[in-house]
Amino acid sequence: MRSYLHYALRRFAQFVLVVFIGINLAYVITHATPIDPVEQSIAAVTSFGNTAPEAIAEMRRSLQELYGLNGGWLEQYSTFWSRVLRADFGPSLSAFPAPVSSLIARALPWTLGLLGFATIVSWLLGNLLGGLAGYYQQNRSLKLLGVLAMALHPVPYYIVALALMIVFGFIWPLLPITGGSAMNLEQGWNLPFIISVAKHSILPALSLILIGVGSWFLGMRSLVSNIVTEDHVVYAEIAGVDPRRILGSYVMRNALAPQVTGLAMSLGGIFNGAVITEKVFGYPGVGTLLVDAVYAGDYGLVLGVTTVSILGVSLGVLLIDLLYPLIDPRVQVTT
Amino acid sequence: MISMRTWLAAAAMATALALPGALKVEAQGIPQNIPRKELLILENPEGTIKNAGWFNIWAINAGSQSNGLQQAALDTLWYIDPEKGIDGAWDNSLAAAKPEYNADFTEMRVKLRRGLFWSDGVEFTSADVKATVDIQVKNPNMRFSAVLANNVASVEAPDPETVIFKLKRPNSRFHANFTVRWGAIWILPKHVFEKVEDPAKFDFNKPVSLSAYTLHSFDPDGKWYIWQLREDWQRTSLGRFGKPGPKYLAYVDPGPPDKRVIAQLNNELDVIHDISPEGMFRLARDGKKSRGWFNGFPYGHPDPTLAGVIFNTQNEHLKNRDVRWALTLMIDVKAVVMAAYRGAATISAIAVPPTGIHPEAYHKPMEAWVRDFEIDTGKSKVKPYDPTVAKQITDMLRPSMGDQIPRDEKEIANSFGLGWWKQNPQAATELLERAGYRKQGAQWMTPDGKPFVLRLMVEGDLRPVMTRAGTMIVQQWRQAGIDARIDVAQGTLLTRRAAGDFDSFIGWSVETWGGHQDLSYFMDSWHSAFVAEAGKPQPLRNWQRWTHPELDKIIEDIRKIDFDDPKGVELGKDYVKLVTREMPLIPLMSYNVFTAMDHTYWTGFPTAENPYANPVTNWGNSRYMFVRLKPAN
Amino acid sequence: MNGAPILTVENLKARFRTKHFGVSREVPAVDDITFSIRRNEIFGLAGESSSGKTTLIKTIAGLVRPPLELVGGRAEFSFLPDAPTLHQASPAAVAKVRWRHLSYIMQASMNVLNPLRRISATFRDFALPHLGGTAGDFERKVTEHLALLRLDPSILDAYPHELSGGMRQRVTIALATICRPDFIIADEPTTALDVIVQKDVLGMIRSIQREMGSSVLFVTHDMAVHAALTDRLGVMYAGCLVEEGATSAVFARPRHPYTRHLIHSLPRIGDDRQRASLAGSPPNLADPPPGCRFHPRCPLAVQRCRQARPAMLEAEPGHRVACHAVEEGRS
Amino acid sequence: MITILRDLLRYNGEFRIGFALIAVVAAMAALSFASPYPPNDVYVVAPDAPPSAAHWFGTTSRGQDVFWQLTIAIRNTLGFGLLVALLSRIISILVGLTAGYLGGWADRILMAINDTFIVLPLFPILILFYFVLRDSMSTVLLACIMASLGWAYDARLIRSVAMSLKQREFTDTAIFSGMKTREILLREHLPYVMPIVFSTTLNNMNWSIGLEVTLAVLGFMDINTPTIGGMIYWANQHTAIVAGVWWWIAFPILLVVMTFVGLYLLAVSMNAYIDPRSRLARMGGGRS
Repeated sequence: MRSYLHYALRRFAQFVLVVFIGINLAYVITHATPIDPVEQSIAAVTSFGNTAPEAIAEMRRSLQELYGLNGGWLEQYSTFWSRVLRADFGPSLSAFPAPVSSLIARALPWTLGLLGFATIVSWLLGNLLGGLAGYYQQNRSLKLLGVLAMALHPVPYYIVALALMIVFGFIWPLLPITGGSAMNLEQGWNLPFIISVAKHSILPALSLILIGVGSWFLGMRSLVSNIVTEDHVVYAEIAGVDPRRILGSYVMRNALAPQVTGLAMSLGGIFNGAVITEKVFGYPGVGTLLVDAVYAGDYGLVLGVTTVSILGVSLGVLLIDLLYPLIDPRVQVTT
Repeated sequence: MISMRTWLAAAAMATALALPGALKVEAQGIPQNIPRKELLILENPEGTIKNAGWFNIWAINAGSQSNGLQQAALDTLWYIDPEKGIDGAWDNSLAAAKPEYNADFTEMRVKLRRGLFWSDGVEFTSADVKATVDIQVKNPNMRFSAVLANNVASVEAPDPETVIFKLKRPNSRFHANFTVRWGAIWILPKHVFEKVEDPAKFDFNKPVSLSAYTLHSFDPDGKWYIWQLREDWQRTSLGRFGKPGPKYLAYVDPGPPDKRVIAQLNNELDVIHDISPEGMFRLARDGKKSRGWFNGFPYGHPDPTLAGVIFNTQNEHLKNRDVRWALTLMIDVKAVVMAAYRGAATISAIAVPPTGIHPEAYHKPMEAWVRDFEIDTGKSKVKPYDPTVAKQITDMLRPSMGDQIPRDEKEIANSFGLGWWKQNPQAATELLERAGYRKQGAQWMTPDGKPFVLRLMVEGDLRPVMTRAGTMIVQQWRQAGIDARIDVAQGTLLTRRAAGDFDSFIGWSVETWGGHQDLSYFMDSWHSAFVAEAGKPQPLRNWQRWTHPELDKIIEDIRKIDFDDPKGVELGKDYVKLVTREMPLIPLMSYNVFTAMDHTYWTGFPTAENPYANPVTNWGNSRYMFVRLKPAN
Repeated sequence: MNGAPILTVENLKARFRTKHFGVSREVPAVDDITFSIRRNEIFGLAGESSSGKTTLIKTIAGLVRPPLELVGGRAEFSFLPDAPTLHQASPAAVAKVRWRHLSYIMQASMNVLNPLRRISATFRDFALPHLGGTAGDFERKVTEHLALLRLDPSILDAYPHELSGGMRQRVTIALATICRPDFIIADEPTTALDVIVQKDVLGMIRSIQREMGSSVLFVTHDMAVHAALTDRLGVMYAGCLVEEGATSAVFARPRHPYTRHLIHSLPRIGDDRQRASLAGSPPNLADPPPGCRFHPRCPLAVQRCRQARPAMLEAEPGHRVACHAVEEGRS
Repeated sequence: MITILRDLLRYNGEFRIGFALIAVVAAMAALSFASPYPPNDVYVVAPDAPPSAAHWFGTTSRGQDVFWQLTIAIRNTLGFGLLVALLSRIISILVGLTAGYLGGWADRILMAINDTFIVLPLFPILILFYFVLRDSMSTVLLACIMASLGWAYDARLIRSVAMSLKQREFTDTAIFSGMKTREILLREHLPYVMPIVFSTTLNNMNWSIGLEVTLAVLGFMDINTPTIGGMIYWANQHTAIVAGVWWWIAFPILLVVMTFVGLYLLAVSMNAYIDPRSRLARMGGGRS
């Protein structure tokens, strides 16, 4: 137990470092820009109507407070952090005066659902098939799968999403290609809505899964083909242990440990994929929100989504790290 | 081996389960649980609305501007149709008559209609109009606060049907603020807003409607809004024209242009706000009952908006009229029109949109002046106008488009415009040289010896057609020896044009009523009093930040004459001559909107043959089409 | 000793075939080997590393998978009479036999226990299908067996990485003997252990073998271990069996020059003579020398040795050797 | 080097396919120098023509020849990938070698930072960069930004190689002979690390090209420079899919997928070649 605590503390420290570096990066990038977010906001707001000079002055004052541009460098920096910690990124420009945090809160469940489902399915499926392919190396259909995985895995998410959209949206229009659910359905735990969400998620999820499965498949296959030659597997075979048990508890499970680490390492990359996939399919998650915020020049929203994605991804990684000892009891001692 | 088969089967099952009923699904892009025959589906061109539950349009920039509110629920005193209108371009909506000014235009008196009711059953009265002014003046951060505070000294409502505006200064065009052209100052419900502590932070959800529809439901993720016809639609201003056809209106985000085309081909989107020309061609070809404003080429509805190259005249290089004219003479407008609209554009050589009643009021009467217009480059004198450009464009189109391209000169003028400035590299060179620029090899150098770099800002895929025009112009400038670059600003174009953070951009600063010859709608804001210093935000709409004493004189003169005074047109012509000489912006063409209407479920849409309204989905004016729509059989 | 052989190996041949970047290679690692093992005896298999010992026992144990392939011959167990080798028997039959009749203590036993499973789980995986009974019965049996080997039952809750090397090896022996098998293959079980632990483990193997009456095929390159433990001894060189006989007889009178070298290179107390070291190194099995494979290093080699493979002949009753010199009486 | 190439070509199917794909792609890029059309100009040929003898891959709605436009686009895209890969190699070699060689606290700190960059979602950060830099975001600047974000994964690989090198005898010899750390790393260790550097270069190119395409398609790139992503961007602008101008989308996608798969296969086969197991098998001494 103590060693687990030690391990957990170390992982937590790494998490804090990721968040610290990531969010500082965001801070530096946004503050190194020649653009003045306040003037930008004022320009955006006034571009829709004749606004009196007094009104502009008033607006400038309140925006300067909101963006924490008052005071010295240190004060600005600490205001920024206190805002991040309170998840308060001020009002969105493109949806003024709705707070950025409420927009993100609305989009986040969509992304979590899509990303979580696609990641879990592709991880499980890829590892299952890859494990089988590594174990039954002569099987033809598994070999074919390997070739497919090799051809699909290096292709970027956008291309796969676009191809899926063309095939299933235009050429062979089976599935909805835009939105998160059908119109005029009550959002909530009712069957028509859930079915509709599932239908709308198929193509975005599929584009994430197709690529994901490929990469897990290839990784698992090579891991397994190494593990089957390891002594404990050979030994279990000699012992006449049930082959299914060997495949499950001796080969797959042992190969899973590095794949869990791999999952943690690639979470950021998968999130990148989700951003673009959401945009292609008009899925109402944070990816679409981010791209639209850039198009709309919504400073607070871009910063907010970036910060939340850094936090979210690092939290996901932390969670995986903390669960990792369940898969591999050795880490408590060795790290 | 057997066990491996089991594994594979399990994996296959898992895959199949991940695609529930994949094989039986159809693309279901229409609202559920509403009979399709009672539903009109329109595109909300703003796309996905981020704070979907916000309906307080009087708060700055908040919520959607075209989620249906503008056509289904809002109303104000007057409307001017960009086309002919149902009963003339001018419509007294909440007002019973045209505005009455006193002699020196410092007071405006309005008579209101009676018997109109808000959707919650409260009667509409002059108190609502007064509250609209008072609340926005009292809360300076609201949408129309500034314009009202600047103009209105006080507003009185002596009886339920009379409103008297006392103005701070003479202003013969004050009523324009309450006259819908796209939008205007909408009337707010006093009985709702008077209970609200901070009206700028009030979301107005669910909105109380003054027009024929009320909110039925909306997507918290901002992808769709559904409005339902009021039981008491007769107690609204639209009731005068009979019962609106559609019982339900859905304003939806159908996605990017290609998805819009697919949606209409599947009869899931009755009115597309705008698409690319290629998308329009596809719809015209494959959509059995889809059509645009024109039944054939050039399809699009010409908005009373002049698309052009807007110069930042505070820019070092662009201060100089010779440089601006040189840049104009480097352009071959035929190539621009082909690139942008594939020829489907209405060109204009002068800074007035070639649409609505303007060709009759300005373009045709001034054709002779334009032909004789002369530029002195210092080395030579040229008459830059080429009256045959529109005809040349039709000649270019005819081989591929065939008989849908008109041959009749009148028809050509109607859909393609008249002439434009002829591309003249020689004159351009002479003008630039007079301005102190020198050509070094193929590259123009500025007077201080640096390469002449010029950025042209475009919106990217938010406005594909304008982006293409910009790309073509940049190419022509580059070929003429200027280091021209395209600058894709996406949505930040609005911000940057206001901030003056550009060299030049493709867009518009000339917007007119369309159905009325008065130019003050845009011109009044061009007065030098409103021009911001470099680096400060420029208020609507003088984006070129251009000032001229003669212009100020014209504007001041217009303020002193009545809206319908024929002298207005003469002053307008003076404006055209001045702007032609000075070229603060290069006029290109009308902003043609490829609004595609599917006649499968509804008939009676406004078209070029029956121009009673503008069909674009984001204009408040387009509400008039609801009363003319009939279910198709 | 009761005479019926529990394992009969006849003309067994196996080879490795590999192909990497176009370089293909055939390595005849088990080349025509014949011998047998009787019930209740410990048979030692000696030879330098990469002389084919491990491959031979893998082939005997039916662990033939690419790149290793069976070429011919048989290795028949008396408890599985109709199959020429385990490799060719039906998987169901093999599964029944394994661990119940045939168990294995592996080389590098540090790594033979699944690092991610508790010891108790490994016991269950390996032995439960053979022993059957309720979970309680099984647990009792395991505990009793551990007690027999003087192991603390608390190790069942441990993960392998929590145990020392020697402890892991003892656990492996307990695991290999829990089903009281007829035949145990032990491949270098003590190599990685320090001398004291090694002695302890050898004693453990000896006592459990005596207790259960099993046969053991004990493989090690360490001749001292053979001397101390085994009843009979086979010596391998470059994939071939070169000498086989009772351990005492072989040690008393090693016939093959290679055996002689192995035995003489053992350190002896009080003997500080300079021992003659063997010239050269073991041959590359991918390209073995013709004739007797030992001839390049053999002090007695003559022309015939370079051309013809010597046959395995009985030099004395129960003591066979493959050497032209012995055959000709030169040795 | 040539013999390695020959061996790989002769005996490794994956390498052969990868090599063929990349050869085609590289040939396309090389052809750009022979293009009859200026790469940035539009409406130089009749628009919307389907593939024909005159225009092999058809023409775009912008009046560009798809084939020749592709040649310059793939050249710029490959160039971009190479630039990112080369720049990021510098960082990953530096970090990997230093961490692996020094070990201890230096290693822990470097790896903590390294892991941070592995975990961070880079796409939002890149978008943030674009957002604040806007049109000052040139291709070269983007390459520099991506290089400074995309080195971490490979630094870890290089570190593990460096750690194993540290155990070897020649390192001790070098230390005893008085070489400085920098010299040891550069003269003794770098040559051993080069093969893995080479294969990570290929993977890194895939990564950066993938991001470039994605950013360009969204319009978050300098669209004055033709690239593969830029071509798809313009095709989307002209709704090429619904307009039926499929060749404008299909050929760039085909070519870029060839690039991805080709680079990936080269990296994989390169790795198999470097892998000690297979090397051992090649050199003989297959253990029994």
